[in-house]
Amino acid sequence: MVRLKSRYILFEILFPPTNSNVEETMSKVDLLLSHHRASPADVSIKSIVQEIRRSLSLNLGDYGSAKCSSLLQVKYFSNRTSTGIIRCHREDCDLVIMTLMLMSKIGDVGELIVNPVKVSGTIKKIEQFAMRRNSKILNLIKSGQSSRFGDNDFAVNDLRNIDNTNENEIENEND
Amino acid sequence: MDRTQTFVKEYLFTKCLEDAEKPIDENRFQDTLLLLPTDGGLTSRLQRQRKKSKLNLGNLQKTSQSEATNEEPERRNYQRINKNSKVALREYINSCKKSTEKCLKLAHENKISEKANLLHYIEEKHPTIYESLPQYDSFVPMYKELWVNYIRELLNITKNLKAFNGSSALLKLSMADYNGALLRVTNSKNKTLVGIQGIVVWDSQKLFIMIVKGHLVDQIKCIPKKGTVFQFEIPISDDCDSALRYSILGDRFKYRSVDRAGRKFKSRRCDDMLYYIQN
Amino acid sequence: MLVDLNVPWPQNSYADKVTSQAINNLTKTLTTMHILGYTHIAINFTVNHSEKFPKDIKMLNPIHIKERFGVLMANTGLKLYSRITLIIDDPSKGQSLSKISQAFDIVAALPISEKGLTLSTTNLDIDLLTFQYGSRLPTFLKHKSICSCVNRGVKLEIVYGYALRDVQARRQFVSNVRSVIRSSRSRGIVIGSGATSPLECRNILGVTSLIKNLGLPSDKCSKAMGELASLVLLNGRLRNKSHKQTIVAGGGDEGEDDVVNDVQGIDDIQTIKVVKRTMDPAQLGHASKRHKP
Amino acid sequence: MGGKTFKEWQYFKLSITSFDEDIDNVHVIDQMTWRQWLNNALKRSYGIFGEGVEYSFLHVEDKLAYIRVNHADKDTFSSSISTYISTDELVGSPLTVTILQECSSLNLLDITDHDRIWLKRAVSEEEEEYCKCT
Repeated sequence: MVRLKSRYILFEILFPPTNSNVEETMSKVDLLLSHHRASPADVSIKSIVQEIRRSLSLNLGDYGSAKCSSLLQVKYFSNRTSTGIIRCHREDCDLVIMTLMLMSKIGDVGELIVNPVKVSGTIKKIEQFAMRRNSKILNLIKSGQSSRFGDNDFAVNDLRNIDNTNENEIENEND
Repeated sequence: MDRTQTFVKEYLFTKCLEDAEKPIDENRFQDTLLLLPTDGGLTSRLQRQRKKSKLNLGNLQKTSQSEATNEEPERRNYQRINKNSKVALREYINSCKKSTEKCLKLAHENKISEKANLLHYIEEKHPTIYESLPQYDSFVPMYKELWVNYIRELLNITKNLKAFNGSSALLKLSMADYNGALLRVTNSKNKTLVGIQGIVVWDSQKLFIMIVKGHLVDQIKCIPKKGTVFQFEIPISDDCDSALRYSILGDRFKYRSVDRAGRKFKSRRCDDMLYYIQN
Repeated sequence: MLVDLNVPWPQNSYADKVTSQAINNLTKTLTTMHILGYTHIAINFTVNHSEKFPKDIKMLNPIHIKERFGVLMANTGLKLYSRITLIIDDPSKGQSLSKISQAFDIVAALPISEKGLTLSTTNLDIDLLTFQYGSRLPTFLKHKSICSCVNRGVKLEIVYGYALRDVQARRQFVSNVRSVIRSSRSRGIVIGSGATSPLECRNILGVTSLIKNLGLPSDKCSKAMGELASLVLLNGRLRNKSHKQTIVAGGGDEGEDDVVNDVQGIDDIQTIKVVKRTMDPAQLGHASKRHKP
Repeated sequence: MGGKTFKEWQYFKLSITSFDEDIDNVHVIDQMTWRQWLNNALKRSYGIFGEGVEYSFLHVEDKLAYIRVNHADKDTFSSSISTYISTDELVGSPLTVTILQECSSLNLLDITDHDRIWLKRAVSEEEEEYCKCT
């Protein structure tokens, strides 16, 4: 019997510095730090799920929201690193990513971008990827303090990073 | 229907007529292409002739006279000159290739690893091979004195570059003659070509025939223009070491320099040049 | 190589002034774009075709990239290009493109009338055709004009910034994008952000899922942001930096040296690249070992 | 040249009723009401992305309408209109639409003879649009 096929989406909440002004001389690391911040307290699993449902019904109407929210759970969300994992059906993981993208606020926290990073079939792989990615960001921040390094090797969500050929590159980097 | 017409114009008319548009303007060129024997069997006669007599540089004059007599003498146009020189060029390239292969085999047999004593050895033992072996150093002055001065004077490059007008230089360069230029392949669809550098011996419609300075022996290489980018540098003056660097996009360079002068390039979609940006 | 072709320049015409606050906002948007993984960004100056353009070339391009964003480019390794979008309403009044296209890297047309659309799809020498996705399309888009324009090499741009602004614009955006995809038979489609503030930037995964839902097949979606967009850049840069795409100024072996990626190397006014001599005839000429990509 | 013929449009023949004779013949449904009804139907079941579905009216006659929809969205269109009953704010009583016929080419549409004129115009416009580039 074919078991229930589901997809796990790793997403991240970025807080771009809209009010504080960004001088040009900020190095790459400060830019990275300025975007990743711990999310405020009232952004929680409950408020995220509620916001996703609201955005689903607004954008996709009855049929779309019913189809998606049959299996839509935020499995994990940590305020400190403001990353989370959503589980959804294999067919409508595109719809969920689209609603994530179309969301501009969660509850009443306005200034944020919900940024889907990775989609994968099992939660284990997502966790491993999340750990690798965080460790990569940490090394960059540590090494970044001193030297200036290649331009887009640090951009953690760039195209190369998404396809899995890059995974082993990160892997052998860490072991 | 119009695809075939541009193909015919591009490959047929540019070869045998000064002005490729002429037949089309006088609409002598019907839509339905009647496949008649084009030149009254000349190529087939040529084929037979090649098999009969071994043609080399020496007796080229003799055969052209004999041919001219039994044909109508007034065929002065491009076609007649073109036929002989094409044969001669092909002979030259093949002989160079054969001789470099023989040299490499000889070098391999007697385990010579130095270029100097290989040449020395060949000179004594096999004068015939040595005679048809291409020498890179004989071409260097062609590049150093001839081509660089020609280009520098063409673009009137002076010491200070302030008055130098870039876009007119590009225009002139697209019409310049590249025989004798030092070109290096920087990017290409066929990745094995990248890095080859040589002096252009003959710039034909679809390829650059270059002589490349080899480790053991110099080689004649025919680098296809399609899908390759060549780079060349024009030193501002002999002593100072700064130079202007330009690159040639081979795909758009498929016409011989004499044709390029008049030809106006219409702007085309550059989807086929994606290899140029993606390394 | 992730390309975003549309980050709007805060100025609407040559007359109005550019406040430093707006420049700061633009810098913030560019940094957010960089964090999300974009490597090549074109700053888009939208102006009316029938407006009076300043006479000399230097005044034509108000986005002085080197002075304003030089440090940013050095720090983050972003590659910035200048782009002009001409709003074409009544084709009779606009003037010739040749002078304008010398000052900018990419030239785009934004027709807002039937006549404007026919003009820009037939004989304008542009790289990009874009529309106002927030409001109604000028006319019902026909295959004939759109497909002929795509065959000519002009790409169609979808700006997803309109979808994020408000519900009414999103509704218009959806129907406009659907008709654009239908009429171009999902060929030659490029996606730009049009992000006026850092909040409107999205990463490639989000954008591809949005456009996939609107009907574009998924392989074309991923190509739209990477491959086709870089072709638009190449086409635009070749128009200025080369003579009819035959001889190009600049060039070199490493990855950064072709005409698109070499942003600083090629001097803009004189279109030449002065470089230390590397090629001398005495060098050996065999192919270099292929370094692993 | 394209292998499978590229079907561009899907044609629907719809009829609107309120299952109540006297209300039916009192009200004349014009194109504006049709458009309003269809928009609500799409909005209710498919939200904003549903409303974006591109459709245009070939011909509207009181209770009958011929509609042309983009081929890719024909399923969403048919599923949304067949599951929607409008509230009574439009005409004073709930209205439902039944799909009389759905086909992918114009000439299959069964039409009464006096519809010839607009059909011929639609066919000619279709030919001219479709023949050029595949």
